[in-house]
Order: sequence, then C-alpha cells, then structure tokens
Amino acid sequence: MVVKADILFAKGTREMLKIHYFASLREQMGRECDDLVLPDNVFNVAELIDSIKQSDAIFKDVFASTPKILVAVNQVVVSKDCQLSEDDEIAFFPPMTGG
Amino acid sequence: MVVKADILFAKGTREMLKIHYFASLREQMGRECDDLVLPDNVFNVAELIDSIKQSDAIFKDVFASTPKILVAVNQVVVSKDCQLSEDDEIAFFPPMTGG
Amino acid sequence: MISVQHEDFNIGVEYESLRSLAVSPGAIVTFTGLVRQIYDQDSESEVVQALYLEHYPGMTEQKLTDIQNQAHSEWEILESKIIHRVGELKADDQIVFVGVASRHREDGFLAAQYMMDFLKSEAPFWKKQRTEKDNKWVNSRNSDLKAIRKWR
Amino acid sequence: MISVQHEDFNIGVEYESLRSLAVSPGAIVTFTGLVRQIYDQDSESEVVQALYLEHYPGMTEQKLTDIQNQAHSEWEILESKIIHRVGELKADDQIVFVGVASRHREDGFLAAQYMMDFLKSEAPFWKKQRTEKDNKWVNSRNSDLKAIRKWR
Repeated sequence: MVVKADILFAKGTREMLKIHYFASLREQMGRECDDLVLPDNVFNVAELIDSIKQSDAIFKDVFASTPKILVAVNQVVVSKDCQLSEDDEIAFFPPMTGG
Repeated sequence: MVVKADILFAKGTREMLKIHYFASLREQMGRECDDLVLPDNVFNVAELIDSIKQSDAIFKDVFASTPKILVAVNQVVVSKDCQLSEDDEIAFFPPMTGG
Repeated sequence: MISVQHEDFNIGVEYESLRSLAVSPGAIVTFTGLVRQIYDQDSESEVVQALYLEHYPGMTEQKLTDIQNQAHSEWEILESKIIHRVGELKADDQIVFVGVASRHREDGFLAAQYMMDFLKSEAPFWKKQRTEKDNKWVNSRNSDLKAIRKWR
Repeated sequence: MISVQHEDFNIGVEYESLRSLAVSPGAIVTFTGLVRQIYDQDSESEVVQALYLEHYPGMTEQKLTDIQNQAHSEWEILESKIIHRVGELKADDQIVFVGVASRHREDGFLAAQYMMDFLKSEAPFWKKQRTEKDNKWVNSRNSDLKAIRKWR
C-alpha cells in the first residue's frame, strides 16, 4: 500500500501503471504494453481511458472502432468506475473466446 | 399372426407363452422361466397375473411381497392392460438398477 | 454403437474411436460409471466388495439402441457409444460408459446426460451387491426416476 | 489442478489420473474441446487450417483456479482438472479438457458444464483463426454469454 505522502515526496521514483493489450487490441495498438504515470486528475478506469484518448490517437481510434472492450485491473475484470492506484496492472482486451 | 381358428384346430401344437423372471424375482421364484399355454379366459397382462396367482402359490407370494413389479411383453415394458397373444414373450422384474 | 459385455473397457481407446469416427467434432463428452466402495443407499455406509450385474439379453440391446437413437434425434450428435458391463464386478471397477462427439458442447453434455438418465431407469440391468454384511439387490433410486422426468 | 500449456494432452492419461486421485468415485465426466475444421460462425462455412490461442499469463491461471474452486463449492466433487492449450493449433487438435470425478453423476455433469461455461466467457483466452481466405480473430458467441446466465 503506497500512501499519498509517499507519492508527492517521491515524484522522481513514482511507480508506473503497466497497461497491457491483448488479441485484436494488441495488434491494432501495434504494441503489447505501455508504462504510464497515473495522471493527477485520474482516479478511475473511465478517467484513465479518457486521458489516454487525448494523448494517443491510435488508442482513441481503437476504442472508437471496437464494439466491446473489457478492462482488467490487477488481473480481475472490473467496471469503468473501478478506482486506480499508481502501481496497478491494467489490461484492455476484447471479449474472451477460449475453450 | 395366428388366427383363432388355428388355435382351436391345432390344440396339441398350440404355441406357448414364455415367461421370464429376473433379478430378485428370479431368485424368489426359484427359476428363470416358465412355459405356459395362454388360458382361454386370459386376454391381457392383468388377467394373466391373476390366473398364475391361482395356480402358483410361490408366484402369488412373490407378487404380494414385492412393492413394484414391471412387466415386459416381447421385450417392451407395458402396462397391465396390454393385450396378449399366445406366443408372446413375457418378463417380470423389479425396477431397473443399471448404470 | 452399443455394447453389452463382460470385459472391461478403456476410456482412452473409446475416446479416440469417437474422435476418429466423427467428422470434425468440436466437443467430445465421456461419462464413466464406476463401482463405489462406499454405497450409502440405505443411509448406513457399507463397504461394497463386489457387484453382480444381471441383464435381460435381447431387450437390453434393443433398449440401449432405442435410447441412443432417441438421443440422436433430440440433439445434434455426430457419433455416440454406450457400453454396459454385466456379470461379476469388483469395487472401483468400471460399469458403464457413454461417449458423445458433437459439434457444440451443449449437445454433447445434454445427449450424454439423457442417455445415462434413460439407461438408469429403462435399460433392463439389475445390480446385486455384496458387502461385509450380506448380499442384496440394489433398490432403484427415486432420484433416478425423477431424472428422466426433466426430459419430457 | 489446472494447466495452461502448449503441449497436447491425452484423455486416457487424464481419466486414469482422476480415477486414481479420487477416493471411490462413482462417476467420471470428461469434456474435450477440439478445433473444428468447419467453423460456421459468420454463417458462411470456411475451412479452418490453423488456430492461434493467445492468453493473459497470470490472470489465466488465477481465473481457471477461481472457476475450479467455485465448481467445488457448488457441487459435491472429489477431483477435477482443467487443461487449456495456448499457441499454434491445427484443425482437429485438442484445445481444452475438463474432467470431474464425483460420487454421483449429476454433480459430475453439472460441474463439468459449469466450468466449461465460465471458462468460455471469463478465462482470458483469445482465438485467431486462419482460413484459406484470411486470418481473423474469432468473435465471442452470444450463446456463450447466455450459457453462464443459467448458473446465476
């Protein structure tokens, strides 16, 4: 558990969000993952998606053209109002098709 | 199909009902099967059971002491009002317990 | 295909047979029934040492074929197999096998359950079990009679 | 036990493993999913030549373990096993295995179906198929999403 004071104090060594892309999203993004410092005004998944859309045109296009994208935080599928911490592992992917 | 005229005519070579007993009924009857000429006043399974009860005390006891007995005519489970022909294969047995 | 036999059977062999006979199956479901050591039918646990399986020759084969044909008409099945053993069996022995190859898993699961449910209540087999205490015919289970009602 | 692996698996071996691990099972149900040559998802029949199975390492193992634990809490199961392959597969290859050993057949059938239904919709695997025409990601099936609703 990282407390707020630590984040402010240790700005330089601040932990990164790890963002993974799978299957068609990985191909469309052209990469498997991104590292990102959690922006100050981003507290949940919906805000994170909006934030990345503004800085990354490919990400924006992929989210606009894909009918359904699931989000996992720390390897558990969550809804878009899930709160984030700055060292979370985020993953975006289409509905599963295993089995 | 044997027609009535044949039965009356060929009394001596009249065909026999074959009666099989299985599982607990076979053990209680003390035998696997009986051959029986279809009595003149017997047309269905219920009448056959009543008829045998009158001539066979063991059969009567077994039917009195067994909670549920199934009847098959020509290897198909039937209800007690099933009509009989004189060369039918009859079987009495308790509910099945395979599998 | 159906088989009523004294001999044991091998799941790997039966599975590969279904797999090779079926044209492009997407799902293969197998069910195997075994002789349980602890048989709790009469609310008291007894150790089953052996089982004797009696059947009605002729009617058994006909009934298993009927059940199999019915399953093929109810669901989309590519291949299926029913094996039932008769005679003397020991605890932990295999008794019965039902295997189904289908395109989709739903058909495979349902058809295998359907065949097992009807086999239990309608195929003329009877079990007699030997425990340390005695030798007795197994009673039919109410749950087995209920099981076939859900398919009506 | 669960396994996410590149290697193929053998039903006979998996069956015998469940049989020997479980104490006095009365029923063993196995489900195997295979790569169908004819894949009719987009209403046109195309011949599938190969399949690529991608997964999310870590989350996959966790999710399969959750599904298995859930099945063990819902039904009376003695032993179970889930295997899912990843990487390149050919038409007719085995993809997935679910095996359940239980005392009674109802628990075995239901638990195997339950695990397959949740695995399909909740375990992070994705299929990309190569046909003569193209190379494309498989869409999720509505019937798979519906399948998990029946368990709620």
